[in-house]
Amino acid sequence: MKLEYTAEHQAFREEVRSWLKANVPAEPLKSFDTEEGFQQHREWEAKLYEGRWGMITWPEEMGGRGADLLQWLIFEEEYYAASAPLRVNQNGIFLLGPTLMEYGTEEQKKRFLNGMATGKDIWCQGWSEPNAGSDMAAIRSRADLSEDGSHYIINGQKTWSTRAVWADWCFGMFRTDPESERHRGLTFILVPLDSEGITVRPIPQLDGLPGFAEIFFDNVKVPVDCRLGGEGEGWSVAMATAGFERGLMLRSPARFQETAKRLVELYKANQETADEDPSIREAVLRAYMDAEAYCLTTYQTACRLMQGGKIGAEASTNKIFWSELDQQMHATALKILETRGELLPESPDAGDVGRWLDGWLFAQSGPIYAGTNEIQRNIIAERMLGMPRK
Amino acid sequence: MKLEYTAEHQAFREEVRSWLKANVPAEPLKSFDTEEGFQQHREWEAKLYEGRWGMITWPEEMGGRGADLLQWLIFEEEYYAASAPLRVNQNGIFLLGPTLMEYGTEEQKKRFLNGMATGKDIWCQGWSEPNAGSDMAAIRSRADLSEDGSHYIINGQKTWSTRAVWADWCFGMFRTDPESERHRGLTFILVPLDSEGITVRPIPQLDGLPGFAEIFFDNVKVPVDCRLGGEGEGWSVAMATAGFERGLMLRSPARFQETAKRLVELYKANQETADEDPSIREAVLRAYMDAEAYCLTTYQTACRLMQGGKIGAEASTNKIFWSELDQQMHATALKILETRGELLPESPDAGDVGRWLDGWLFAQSGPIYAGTNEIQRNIIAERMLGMPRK
Amino acid sequence: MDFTFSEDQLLFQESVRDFLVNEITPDKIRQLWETDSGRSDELWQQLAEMGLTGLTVPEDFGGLGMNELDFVLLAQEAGYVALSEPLVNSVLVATPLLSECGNSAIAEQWLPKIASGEARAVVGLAVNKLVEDAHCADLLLLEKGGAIYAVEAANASLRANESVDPGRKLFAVDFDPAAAVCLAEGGAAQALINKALNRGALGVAAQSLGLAQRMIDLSVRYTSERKQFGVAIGSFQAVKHHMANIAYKLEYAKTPVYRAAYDIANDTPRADLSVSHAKLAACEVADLAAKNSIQVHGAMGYTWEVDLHIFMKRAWALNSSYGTAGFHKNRVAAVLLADNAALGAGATF
Amino acid sequence: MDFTFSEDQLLFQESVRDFLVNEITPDKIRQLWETDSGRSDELWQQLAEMGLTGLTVPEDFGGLGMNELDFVLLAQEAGYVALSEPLVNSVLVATPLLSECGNSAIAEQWLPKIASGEARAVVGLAVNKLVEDAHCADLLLLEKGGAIYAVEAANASLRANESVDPGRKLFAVDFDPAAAVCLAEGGAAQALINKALNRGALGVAAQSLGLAQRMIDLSVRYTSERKQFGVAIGSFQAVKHHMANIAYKLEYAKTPVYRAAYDIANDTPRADLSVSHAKLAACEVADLAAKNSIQVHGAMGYTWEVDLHIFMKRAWALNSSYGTAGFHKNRVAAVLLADNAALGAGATF
Repeated sequence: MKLEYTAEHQAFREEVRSWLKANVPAEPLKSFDTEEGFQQHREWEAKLYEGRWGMITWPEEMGGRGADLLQWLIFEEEYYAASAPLRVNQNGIFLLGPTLMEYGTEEQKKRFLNGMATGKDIWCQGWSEPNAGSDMAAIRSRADLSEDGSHYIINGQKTWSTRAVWADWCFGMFRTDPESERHRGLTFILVPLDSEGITVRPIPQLDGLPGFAEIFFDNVKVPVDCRLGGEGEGWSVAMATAGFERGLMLRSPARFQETAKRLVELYKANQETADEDPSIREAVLRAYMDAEAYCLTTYQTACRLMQGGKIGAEASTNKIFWSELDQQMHATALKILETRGELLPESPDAGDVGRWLDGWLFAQSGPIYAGTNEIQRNIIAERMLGMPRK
Repeated sequence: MKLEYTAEHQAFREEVRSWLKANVPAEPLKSFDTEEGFQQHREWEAKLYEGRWGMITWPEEMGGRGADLLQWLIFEEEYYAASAPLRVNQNGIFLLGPTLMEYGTEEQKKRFLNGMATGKDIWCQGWSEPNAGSDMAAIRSRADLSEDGSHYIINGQKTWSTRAVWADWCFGMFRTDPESERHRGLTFILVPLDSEGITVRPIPQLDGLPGFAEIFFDNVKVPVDCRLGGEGEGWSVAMATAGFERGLMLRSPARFQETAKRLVELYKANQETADEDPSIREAVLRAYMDAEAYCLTTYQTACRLMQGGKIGAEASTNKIFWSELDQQMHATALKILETRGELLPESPDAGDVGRWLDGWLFAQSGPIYAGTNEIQRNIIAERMLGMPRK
Repeated sequence: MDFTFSEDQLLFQESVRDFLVNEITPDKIRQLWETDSGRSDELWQQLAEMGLTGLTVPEDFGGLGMNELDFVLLAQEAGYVALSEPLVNSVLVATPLLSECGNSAIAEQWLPKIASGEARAVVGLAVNKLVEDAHCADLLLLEKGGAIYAVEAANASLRANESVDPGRKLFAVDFDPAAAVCLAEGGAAQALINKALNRGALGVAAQSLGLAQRMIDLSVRYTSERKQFGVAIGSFQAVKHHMANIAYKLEYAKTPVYRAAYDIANDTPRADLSVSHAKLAACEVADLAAKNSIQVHGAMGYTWEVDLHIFMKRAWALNSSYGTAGFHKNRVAAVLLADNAALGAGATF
Repeated sequence: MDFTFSEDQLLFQESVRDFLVNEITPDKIRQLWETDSGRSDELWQQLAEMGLTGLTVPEDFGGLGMNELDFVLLAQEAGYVALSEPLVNSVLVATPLLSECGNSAIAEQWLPKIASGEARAVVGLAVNKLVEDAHCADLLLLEKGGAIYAVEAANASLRANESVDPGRKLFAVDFDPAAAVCLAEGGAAQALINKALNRGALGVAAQSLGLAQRMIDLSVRYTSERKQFGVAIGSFQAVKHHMANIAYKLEYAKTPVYRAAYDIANDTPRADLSVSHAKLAACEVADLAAKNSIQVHGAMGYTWEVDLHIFMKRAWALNSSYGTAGFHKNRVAAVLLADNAALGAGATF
């Protein structure tokens, strides 16, 4: 065990920091759940790509830096500390990208990875269906191979597709064997969202913005070379993606540590009134420690993976921990803000409310998406502890 | 709504108070989980009976005062405020007593109620069996009617029988129809514990004292006039008992309000160190309010019952509320006591620890016995909220 | 000693509930969100016709002459439908303040109009910083520098703020004391302000009970219908227990709220304590109801389309209104930690 | 940057675990409860032979010359079996204190005997009020009036206290400073005392991790075997979630404990903070493990007969040892609320 950064790490951190200092927009971008903000974020992705900071863990030949997980964590720390924009293409670069590298043909890699990296193609995912939320194996949307074998004809409906409203491509699973059940007979297919027969219906989220959408497929033709992996092998391809999703990449400790830091500052600035409610001080201390613990455990996992270990139940323990932490921190901030906590930040009398309310609304999704925390607890009990399934 | 006591109530309160003041032993009795303490408590029951304070809600002709529920609550308030001894015969007077009055023959009432009231016969219950804890309908102990119909022959085993070690009688359910399943074919029978064939094996509880026991029945002969209600009707008789058990009688708000009061006093006496941990002040405030709320809701229920209402889901909501409150209060007290919290009160350096540790150990049983809190939550969800069973 | 409501009180609750549930549907709420004022004169007139706007107006002024205890169950129903019209604050805060302020001219001028539904009065206390529904008020009763002023709408300048709850309309209000009537100053004002705060907190508490109940009802229905893994998700024990946890805590929040209503109506010495307990307990259960309800709704609960958010946001927004949790905890602590505090068994009533 | 243990450290943990699990069975623990001292010389000798008693004794004095980081996993295993021999405090607190106290005569006299298992040393800090295992110590290192004294057993008078945990032996200790060696006073003593407190707290934290794991293991086994309503109760979602809640929190208590061990071993400036975080997190998860484990054990968990209580009571008893939660929260708060505190992303290491 050695809990110190190497000189190389320090130098890398400096490099990230100075690039971000020079490039992070002074004015925060608009929400990428608005059309204008989406465009702004797409441009930011392009700028990141130019600096080779778009996906540093990708190989150099794909525009990355072949960074290891520790460098990734350092990058993220600097990224969040600099309040750099959120990643509008996170589904592409973090989920589909690594999956493509593992399962894609050479041609597919060439075709898709660059557009993804540059922000030209923004990807959304097509996992859930109206009756297949936590139960992904209940997918019913069909992809039928044409008689000549040249394309699939897709029919059905996907839902909860984040940022699908202005995205360019969708990746997801479709049932290619109509006789099949559960996780057999599913195929992983990449679909251009401007295809004929596609209707995207925005779903307004808690803040009223169309953060996700339903996607309807009505005889949508997709060339067979848009299939990732073999026909009927969608489940194992998807599981690789889900593994990444639930892993550490999307839930950087840095994000929660910066929130904890802002919470401590908010508490200090309002300590006199906040201390009327002893649960606030308690919650602030806990938030700081939990964010630290999340960072420590992530570093431990990263080191373990770098030494050849595999992701185990961390996917589920992490999910519960960060999502509850995030909710808790935002709830505490709103308490500290007292009556101004309910105000939208643009309100003239909102004062120092910052983005806490937005963050609070967003934090509501944490315990729900990517497998509810109830599902995660089942997984921990059954797979990690070996408790009886039925 | 009128939240004031009548002059009559006030007078009654005064009467209780002065009797208790004159009669409650100056020295606390020993634990009734010891043989000596059991005897002391039996004598206390006799003294209560002499003063007609043993079971004030019983009719006057049975040694009670025909008190209504409000008087009962007032009595309990004074009883706990005076730190009067716990009731060693609570299973008899609160559970079996009312059931006997409802289901017993005149002869049975005459035979059993007086001995119960005077403390001559201390009762324990025989509900649970090794494989029928929360699932009472899984009872397997058998009572076979003799050929001449004069007595039952009981075989089997009961467990978790509180205070059975020195008790005189046991009441419980036995399977009289060997072909029957679940809650059919069960019969409610009263069994003298000095019968031949009975073995009582003490079970030491967390504090090491034999607070409950297993009872083994090996061809135990019990006269048929010890049956309460009809043969095979045990379930409905028992349910009446369970209703009382889970009702308000055994869990007086007074008990928790006195604990909350002592907790506030402990906090005040140790405030400087206690305030290092903000969760303590929070917990103390909460304890007081929750104990108040428990009192308020109990008064509301009592008033509703006196106006002809029926006990509904209160049985389950109460159970969860008081048992969690009790645990919480004791946990907080032990935190306030810091390192001396782990000491047995007789220890020379225990200082002001009082009975908090004993209370903490006892509080562990709250969420478990008389139907675990998980079972109670199921009941609330299914019966009160109408959620689907499966 | 009788801790139950009268037949009349329960019947009134029932008829108000029937009216509100039929009129203030989620669809109607969404329609009102789209309007400028977010308020409906027609609805206000209907409430007036039922006697609600004049419930606490003395009979001499055309009201029903009832009290806070008569209204508490109705405030609960207003919470159940997330009513946005300023009824609860009008009945519980503005009307009693007008009645008790000692300025009979103002009272005589406004109370009959309030009872008839012709005029609306709102109260702005410093503790709330902003004033709810100032835009639809004819009369504003405003705390400023420790005094209370009656300000006619024309003399108040409003600056609109937006709440997370689209049904709430909040305004910073400015006025020239010279163009207003000072109703009370000094100790008299402090006493009135404290009463107004208690009544407002009672209103928040009662509405929170209704909100919690509504979220339970929506969630139970949703989870009984929604299937996953081949069964209704409401049959999963984790989902049941999320709901049971709200339900049992709600039972222990109701009685403190009812006691607080009684204590205010009867001006008992324990009213501050009762109100603080009531508000803490009721807001906490509404908070829990929001948390657990969105969780059992899954992704649906995170949308604008499903009705749940109407009630969640109201619960969140009301939480700090009329005194934060910290404020009320402090009031409870002051009583508990006082020398010779009357605590323990027998000290409740 | 490497946040993993070495092969050697993991192998040592494994062999110690095997030994402890085989030797310190619940039956053995119950036997020891019945003895006067509650301690076993034979067991101590076995621990010595494995090198454990001398683990932190410098090699020059016959020890292994290892540090707190080498020991933390072993302390966790000691917690797993609820070891009552004073190993953890000897290795983590007494030995380093002797090594660092600056009195080489005392160190030379005692350290070899500690390494060989011939002698036992215990430490009594004011924060703990009572001294653990004073009855089986040959040497007592005692804080008194801000100074630290080395007291031979013959010069100490003991008054026994009883803990809820029959495996813990606690004593009020009196001694005449004139018949003792003063090891340090003033600032030097304060520094030693703070280090001893940190090391003791680390020991408590590490043991708490082991205790939590043991309670999970016992509960998972019990609920997998025990049937109700025709199925193993471990198949109920409520039971699963009780266990999952311990398990996921345990993962986030381990790394703070390991960091604390590293920070003490490397004497980093953040050691106070790391230790306080570690102890808070680990004690909290052990507390939760006790609460949820007794619940899923049902009435069985409430008995003396089932093994669970051995571990529950140890967890409860250790909770306030080497600084209460309040003490450690205060230390964390002092860092967080300081001007220019280094917080946020990138500030951890």
